[in-house]
Amino acid sequence: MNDLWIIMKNELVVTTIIFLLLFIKIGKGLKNETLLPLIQFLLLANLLQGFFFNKEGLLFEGIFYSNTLIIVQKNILSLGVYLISLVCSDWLKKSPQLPEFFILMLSALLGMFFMISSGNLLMFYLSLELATIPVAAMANFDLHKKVSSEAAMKMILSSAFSSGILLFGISLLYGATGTLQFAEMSALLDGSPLQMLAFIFLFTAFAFKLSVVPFHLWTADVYEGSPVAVTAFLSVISKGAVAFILLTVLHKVFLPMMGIWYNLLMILSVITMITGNIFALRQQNIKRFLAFSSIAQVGFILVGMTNEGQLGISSVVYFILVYIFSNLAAFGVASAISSQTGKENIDDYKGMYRTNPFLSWILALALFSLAGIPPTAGFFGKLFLLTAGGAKGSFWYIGIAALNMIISLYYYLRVIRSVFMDKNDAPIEKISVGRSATLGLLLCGAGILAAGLFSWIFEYIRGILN
Amino acid sequence: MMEPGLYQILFISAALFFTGVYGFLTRRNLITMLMSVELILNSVNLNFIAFNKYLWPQKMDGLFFTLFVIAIAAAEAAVAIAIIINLYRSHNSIDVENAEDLKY
Amino acid sequence: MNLLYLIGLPVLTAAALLLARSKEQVRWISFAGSVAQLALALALYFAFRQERAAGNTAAMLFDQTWPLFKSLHINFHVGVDGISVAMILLTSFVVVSGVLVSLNIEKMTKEFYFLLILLSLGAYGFFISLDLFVLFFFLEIAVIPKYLLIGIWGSGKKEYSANKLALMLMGGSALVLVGLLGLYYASHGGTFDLMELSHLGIPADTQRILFPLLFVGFGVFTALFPLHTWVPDGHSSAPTAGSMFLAGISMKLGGYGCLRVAVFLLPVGAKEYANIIIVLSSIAILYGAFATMMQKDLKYINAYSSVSHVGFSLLGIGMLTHTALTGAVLQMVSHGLMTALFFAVIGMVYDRTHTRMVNDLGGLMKMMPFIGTIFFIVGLCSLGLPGLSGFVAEMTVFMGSWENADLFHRIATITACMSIVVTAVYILRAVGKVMMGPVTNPVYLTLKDANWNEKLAAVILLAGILAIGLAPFWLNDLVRPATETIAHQILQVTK
Amino acid sequence: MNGSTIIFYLLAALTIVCGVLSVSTRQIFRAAIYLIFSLIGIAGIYFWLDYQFIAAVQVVVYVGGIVVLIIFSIFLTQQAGELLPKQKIGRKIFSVLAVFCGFALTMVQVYQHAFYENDGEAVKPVVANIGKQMLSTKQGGYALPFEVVSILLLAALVGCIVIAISKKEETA
Amino acid sequence: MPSIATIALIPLLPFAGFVLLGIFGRTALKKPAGYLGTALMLASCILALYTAYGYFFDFGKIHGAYQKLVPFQMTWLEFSKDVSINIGFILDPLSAMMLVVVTFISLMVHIYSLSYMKGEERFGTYYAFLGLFTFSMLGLVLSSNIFQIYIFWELVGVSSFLLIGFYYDKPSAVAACKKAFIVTRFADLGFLIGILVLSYYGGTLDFGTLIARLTDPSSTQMQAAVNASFLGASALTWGAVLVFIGGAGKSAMFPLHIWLPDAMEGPTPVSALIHAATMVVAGVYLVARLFPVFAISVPGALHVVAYIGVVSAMIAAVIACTQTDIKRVLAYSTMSQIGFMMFALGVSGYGGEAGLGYSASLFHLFTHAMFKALLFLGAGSVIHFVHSNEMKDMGGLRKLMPVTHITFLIACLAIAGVPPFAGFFSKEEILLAASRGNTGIYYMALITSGLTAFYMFRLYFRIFWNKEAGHDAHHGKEGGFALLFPLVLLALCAAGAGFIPFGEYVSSDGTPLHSEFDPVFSIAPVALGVAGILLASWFYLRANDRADRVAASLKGLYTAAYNKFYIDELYLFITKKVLFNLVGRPAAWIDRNIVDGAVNLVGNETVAFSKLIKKLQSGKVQQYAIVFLGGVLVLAVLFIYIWH
Repeated sequence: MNDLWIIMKNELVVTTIIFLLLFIKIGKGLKNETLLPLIQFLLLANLLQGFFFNKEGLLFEGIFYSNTLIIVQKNILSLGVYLISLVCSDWLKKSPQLPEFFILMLSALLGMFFMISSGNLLMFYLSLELATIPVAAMANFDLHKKVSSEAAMKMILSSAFSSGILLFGISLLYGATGTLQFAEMSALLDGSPLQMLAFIFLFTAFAFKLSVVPFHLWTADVYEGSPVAVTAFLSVISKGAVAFILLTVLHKVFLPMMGIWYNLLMILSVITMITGNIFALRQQNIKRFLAFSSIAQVGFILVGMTNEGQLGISSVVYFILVYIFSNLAAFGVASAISSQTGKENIDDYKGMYRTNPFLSWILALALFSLAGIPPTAGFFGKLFLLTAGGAKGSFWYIGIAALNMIISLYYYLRVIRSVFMDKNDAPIEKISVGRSATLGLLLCGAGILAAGLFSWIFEYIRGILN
Repeated sequence: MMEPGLYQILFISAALFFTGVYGFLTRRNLITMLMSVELILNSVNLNFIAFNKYLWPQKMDGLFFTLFVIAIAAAEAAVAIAIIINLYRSHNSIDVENAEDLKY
Repeated sequence: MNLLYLIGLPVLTAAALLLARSKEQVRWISFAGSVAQLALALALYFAFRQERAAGNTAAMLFDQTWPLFKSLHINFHVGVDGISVAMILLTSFVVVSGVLVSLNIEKMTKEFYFLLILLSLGAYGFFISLDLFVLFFFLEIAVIPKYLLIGIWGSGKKEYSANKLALMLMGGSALVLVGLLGLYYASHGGTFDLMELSHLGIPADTQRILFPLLFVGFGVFTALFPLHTWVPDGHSSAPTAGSMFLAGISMKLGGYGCLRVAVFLLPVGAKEYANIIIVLSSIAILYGAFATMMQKDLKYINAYSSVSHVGFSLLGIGMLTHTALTGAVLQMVSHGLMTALFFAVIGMVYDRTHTRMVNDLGGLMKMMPFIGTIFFIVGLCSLGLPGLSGFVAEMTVFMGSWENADLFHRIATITACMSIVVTAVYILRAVGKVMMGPVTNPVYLTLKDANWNEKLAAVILLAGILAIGLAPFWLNDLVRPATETIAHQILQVTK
Repeated sequence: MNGSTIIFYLLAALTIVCGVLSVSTRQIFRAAIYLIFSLIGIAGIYFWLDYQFIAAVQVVVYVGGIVVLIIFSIFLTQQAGELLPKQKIGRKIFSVLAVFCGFALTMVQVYQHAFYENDGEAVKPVVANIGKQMLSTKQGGYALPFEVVSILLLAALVGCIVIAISKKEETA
Repeated sequence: MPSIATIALIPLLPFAGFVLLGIFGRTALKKPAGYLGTALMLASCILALYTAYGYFFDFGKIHGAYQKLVPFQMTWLEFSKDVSINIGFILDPLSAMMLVVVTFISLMVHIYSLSYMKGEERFGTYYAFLGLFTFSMLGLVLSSNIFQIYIFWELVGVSSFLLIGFYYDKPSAVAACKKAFIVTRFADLGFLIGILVLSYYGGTLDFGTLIARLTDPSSTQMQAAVNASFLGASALTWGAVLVFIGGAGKSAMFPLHIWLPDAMEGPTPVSALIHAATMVVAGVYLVARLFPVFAISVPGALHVVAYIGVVSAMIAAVIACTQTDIKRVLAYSTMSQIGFMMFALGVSGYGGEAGLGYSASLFHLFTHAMFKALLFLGAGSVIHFVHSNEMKDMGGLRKLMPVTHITFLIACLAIAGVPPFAGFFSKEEILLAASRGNTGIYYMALITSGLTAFYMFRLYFRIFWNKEAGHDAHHGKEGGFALLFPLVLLALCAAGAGFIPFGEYVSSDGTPLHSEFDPVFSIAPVALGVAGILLASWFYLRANDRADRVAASLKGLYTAAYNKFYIDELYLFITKKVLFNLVGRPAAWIDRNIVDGAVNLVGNETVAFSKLIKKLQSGKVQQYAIVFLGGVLVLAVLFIYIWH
């Protein structure tokens, strides 16, 4: 029973922080200027504790389990949340409900932690909802903006619909196997049509969360309407978490049905990459643009997931780490600009390099990483994903993926071109980036470079699996 | 007329499920869409209970699942309604087609 | 000789650039860095010769390996043979002169030099890496600096050109990537190591699939017809140093890749697709030359002529004989030096007259004898005059091509030979219009000849051209053993 | 055909018919009422299945909680007596088609599936058993999910408060 | 035997001049450029004479025959074990003779230019170019390797380009130098392919080995070369003909001669050096160098040489009769004389008496160099004096320029074949060889030699007689010592060179050939020559309209000849209309619109497609749900029923 405290340490810490914030809210209203650093400190503490005193183990008879890989995944998510609190600090400072915002965000994070650790469909479902419903509320945090509530509405309704289908799938699966435990279920899967139907119903919930085409349609609208911090959270943390659990589900639970999900992932990844890219081509709003780009990135993640071996898992986990750095850097820049000037259009960025070289370089670095250009880590990430995806020797498949990299490069370069090359008589004025936002952006930039060039990071992730 | 059993209940629940889906797809009022979602969730609950009763009675997995789904449905409905009301304030309407600023 | 210096030096230079405070500092740091590169490359050359003279006949010298991604069997494996050394020498020459001619850049000086140095880093890394993963890494590193150089400091429809260049090159590297992954899996053992892969004997069917991917992928970089269209636009829009790097270094990455990766590792594929390569490159040679004849912009002239000239090295590769392969490498080196010098001179002319239109220019020899002379010499090199590097390379290609005795190869060779006449036509047309004849614009009468930095840049490149042209044996001796290894691979397949 | 069967089919009919009416009527209050009846029908089925506790929860939470919440929100947002707007006919056709296909597909799969026949000893779904297991951390215990749900409810509460209540700060 | 350094210095001294003057000729060495260049040339000439003397009279002859000596050879570029470009020196009668000719004429031109080019802005550069040319030419004649010849061949071409285009601000000069380079380049293409063919079958690029292998019917190489055939001719024939095409280009043989008249745009001393005495005979030299292969293995190719030679000689002579620019007349005359040399080679056999044509050809080369250089330098002197190239601006200059007049007359007599001047002997031998080899060619040659006398004296009379000199001409002065000294020296040579027993030294197989003088045979050519002179004097000694009347009566022929038989126009048509408009323009167009267009199309279509499908993202959450549901169902059906 003593193990409980250690094995569930991450969750307990997050819960503690949630309650701490609750008390702060209920008690004296602290000003944002003092509160935000405090929260950032707490998040940093949360991140750091994840590196120490970890223990693998099962709790509650397998409902909850933890191992080194899961701890790494949780740390990646904690890192992401910490970075969000830094890079979006300009927006957060202005938010009138700062503690509530973080209560919700941490609840969602907690949900993700539980989700990654869940060993049971019930637990999985509950934590999925815990990771979703607060985010929907957060999407509405730009209370004075019409689009914000529209985004929240779209999100809550879509996810309700999606979880309805998920539940239906779970119920069928329950009927067909009689268990909700992952560990027991795997042996009971025989690939009968009903199970397949159930699996597809179940899978669509993951697909919905990950914004896999054709279940992606909510993504862009929600990203565009939500506050930047929420968009960042949605596009990075929640995607990462779902990708992690999907890895587990596919590679552990549904391994007997691999023949099916291999093809499924292959088809969906191709459609996803192409659709995401083609839509991203014509976007003007930077958040919407990043939404579609992240859809395309998900296509790549799926490519890596098709590999059922260790390479598949490690490349996906590694890519998500890289993706967190890259996407958060991009969102950080977008947040800094939109919170100070309200401009979110790519055309507004024209000539920005003259006035804001720092932001421009960070943005460039981020976009290059997203495009998979060396020496950024995105290059390595993409390459490992493709390496994993090509393991079955299907050249056309990685060929399509590689060609999609070109399309994506086209639109990433469009932004770069606006920032660096286009002339503009009235570029965005000099933006004073706050200290913590600068720190966040620098951390992201360093991460983008270091995660690739320091090969031991990938090796470490890979090493866990042995 | 057949003796009621698992398949009958599954039929009911599936029918209810797709009725809810139909409502979700066609209702333009956000609150009625929410009501459709409730139908969907209830059909799932029915499924769980039926499976628990007829196939796997040794444990109460289905029953508990149902309980938790009901709890979550409540939470989801609460947040959804809050969002809808907020939307109503800014749009003066809860017609889903009036909230389509975000597109393409 | 530690090959890591070649990577470390540009990195250090770039880091120093980041710390630089003024434009002057930036210029001197880059200049010093590039001179150091040159010195290093020369040191490498002599060390290499010494090692060979001492009887070391290993295929790759100075090779070193560090594990990079151990679980994927990816190592940081570097080493050089004669071809790499030649390419490294070429790169260092072009870098020094590129830095020199752009000393007058005022716009975003620091960024400009940073990108130049980054580009050189990519090139050095590419030429020394023996692990395909690392090779690919460096190949792609070199793309974005080109994009930015053209897009920011370019002229004309620069955004369009920059985009086109970046996308086509990335398209090429996407193909390369697929090919590399194919090799990785074809090798079962899962290795990216070039030398290991070369011993594996990849099944013929796999080679048939992979060869076109790799060859076309690298071919895009080196303007393989009909995927060359980024060349004219990219070159013409780029700033002077950008064009020099693009044509002098970047296009060589592709040729080197074709040879070192595609042909060396996939000899069966090379054998089977050789005729297609020959047809394409013959077309490129002649068609590029004819297209050049009609160009009015000096940069377009040189860009199209590059298409034609690079065709020679692809032709050499397609011919697959030892001599032809040697010729291909020589042509790469020669073309790199020559075309860089050509662009440098065009840049000098443009800086003064603010036009590159052949018809607007005239009689410049009178005001700028130095520039005129260099222009003329490089033109002569381009049309293959003995004593200059172009001749040596082209003749080697021709001789090598002629070793294939059947009619098809003969016709291709003769087609290629025919370009020496067409080349003469367009080069003399350009020289005649621009440098000779009456002065067309009285404004030109006040123009000044080259500055010291421009002169020095030109002289450095010219020295390279003459060193090869007058005494080709040193380069030939350097390259031949290396190409022999490749030719040997092909020969084995034939047996 | 015995009484139990008749009751079952009556309940089934009530559930489905009210469900269908709930999604098709153009008067929003009636829709809510039909929903209540449909939910009650489901509660009846639970009862019929001997799952009294669940039936009770269903009535209390749904009929007493969620639907009331819905009705309140209708009050808040709806101009009285207005008919609901009509949906475009194309959308309706598509929806019917999709829904019918989905239903058919599901039912075909369900009927074709040979469900595992289990005759192990059943656990009685009585309140005592449920309560014990709910808070147990042992085999089959649901203490952890319970906690998760409680956090979820807390978060939902916080979210609701922020979104729905903080009108004042917005105008300020 | 002289040391290697001695031989090496012969070409390297002019090269040193080129390098020094090329770099410093504008600045530090501008003033003394001429003296420096001349001094180096003088040294080179002395060394050449020393070497040639040594070769002919000391070490060259072994066992009664002159040997091919290769005192020095180094590998320059290795293609394979056997095939490599070697840079080396070959010493045989041919190269020794050429060394003398080249250095001597070049020295004369150097000296002449000291005065002629005085005051030029690019005086230093001029001497640099002269040095480069001389170096290239010497390198060419010393080549021991067929590829080495090609190398220097090209260098000769480019230095010719530089010298023709020396007045680069004159558009006509620019056009001329381009034309010269491109036309010869075109011919060089043939040469190059010829080299490829010969080296492929010969398995070597070395002259000695190559000739040995390709003249020995039992060698495997020879058999392979004879057996491989293409379009009905053996590979060896093709190789020989292609090589000859290269020679024909440089030597301005019909139809590749069009560059030569235009090349007169260069400074006149340059014309004397390049376009009269040295470069233009490179083609003859080339054929002579490979003569054993031609004569023994591919007589067919030798016939081609003969006919091309004689046709060129005749056409050029006809055209020369109508030109009014004195340098152009000389240019066509040069072409005609080289035609003589060519067909002399063409009718020759290998070895012994049969090789008479070979010796005659080279003898003519030798004498022609003297008198043609003299003619050009004389013409330069005249042009210097009247500042015009046109005959109409001249006349009656004999008293004003006595030295020029006399020397010019000697040269004219020599070229007209009047005994005892040099041209008589060499031409006599050629005609003799032709009469033995091919009577058709002999008669054509006979007529041509008559024409030669006619147009040369037409030129002579119109310059120095015809009418009285204009008034402004009286103020001019004939050039100084530097200008006249070469004239006198060359005139002496032109008068006396014919007495050299040339065949003793230079013959096809190295063994001395004793040529006997046959006065009977000489009657016909001499008579024809005298007739030509008389005819010319009848037309042109005094100003009259006889020539115009005759021209009018032969209108068609005259106009055609005056317009050089429209060959230039034909070339213009082929290049402008066919190459530029039908090949170049379409190629450029295709590249911009089709190849590049395809690339752009891909990009544009992607963007357009992106616009097209934007409706999918409609912003309607219910539509999203329909798509969602549709996706689920499609996937389910796909995986349950289709893709188990």
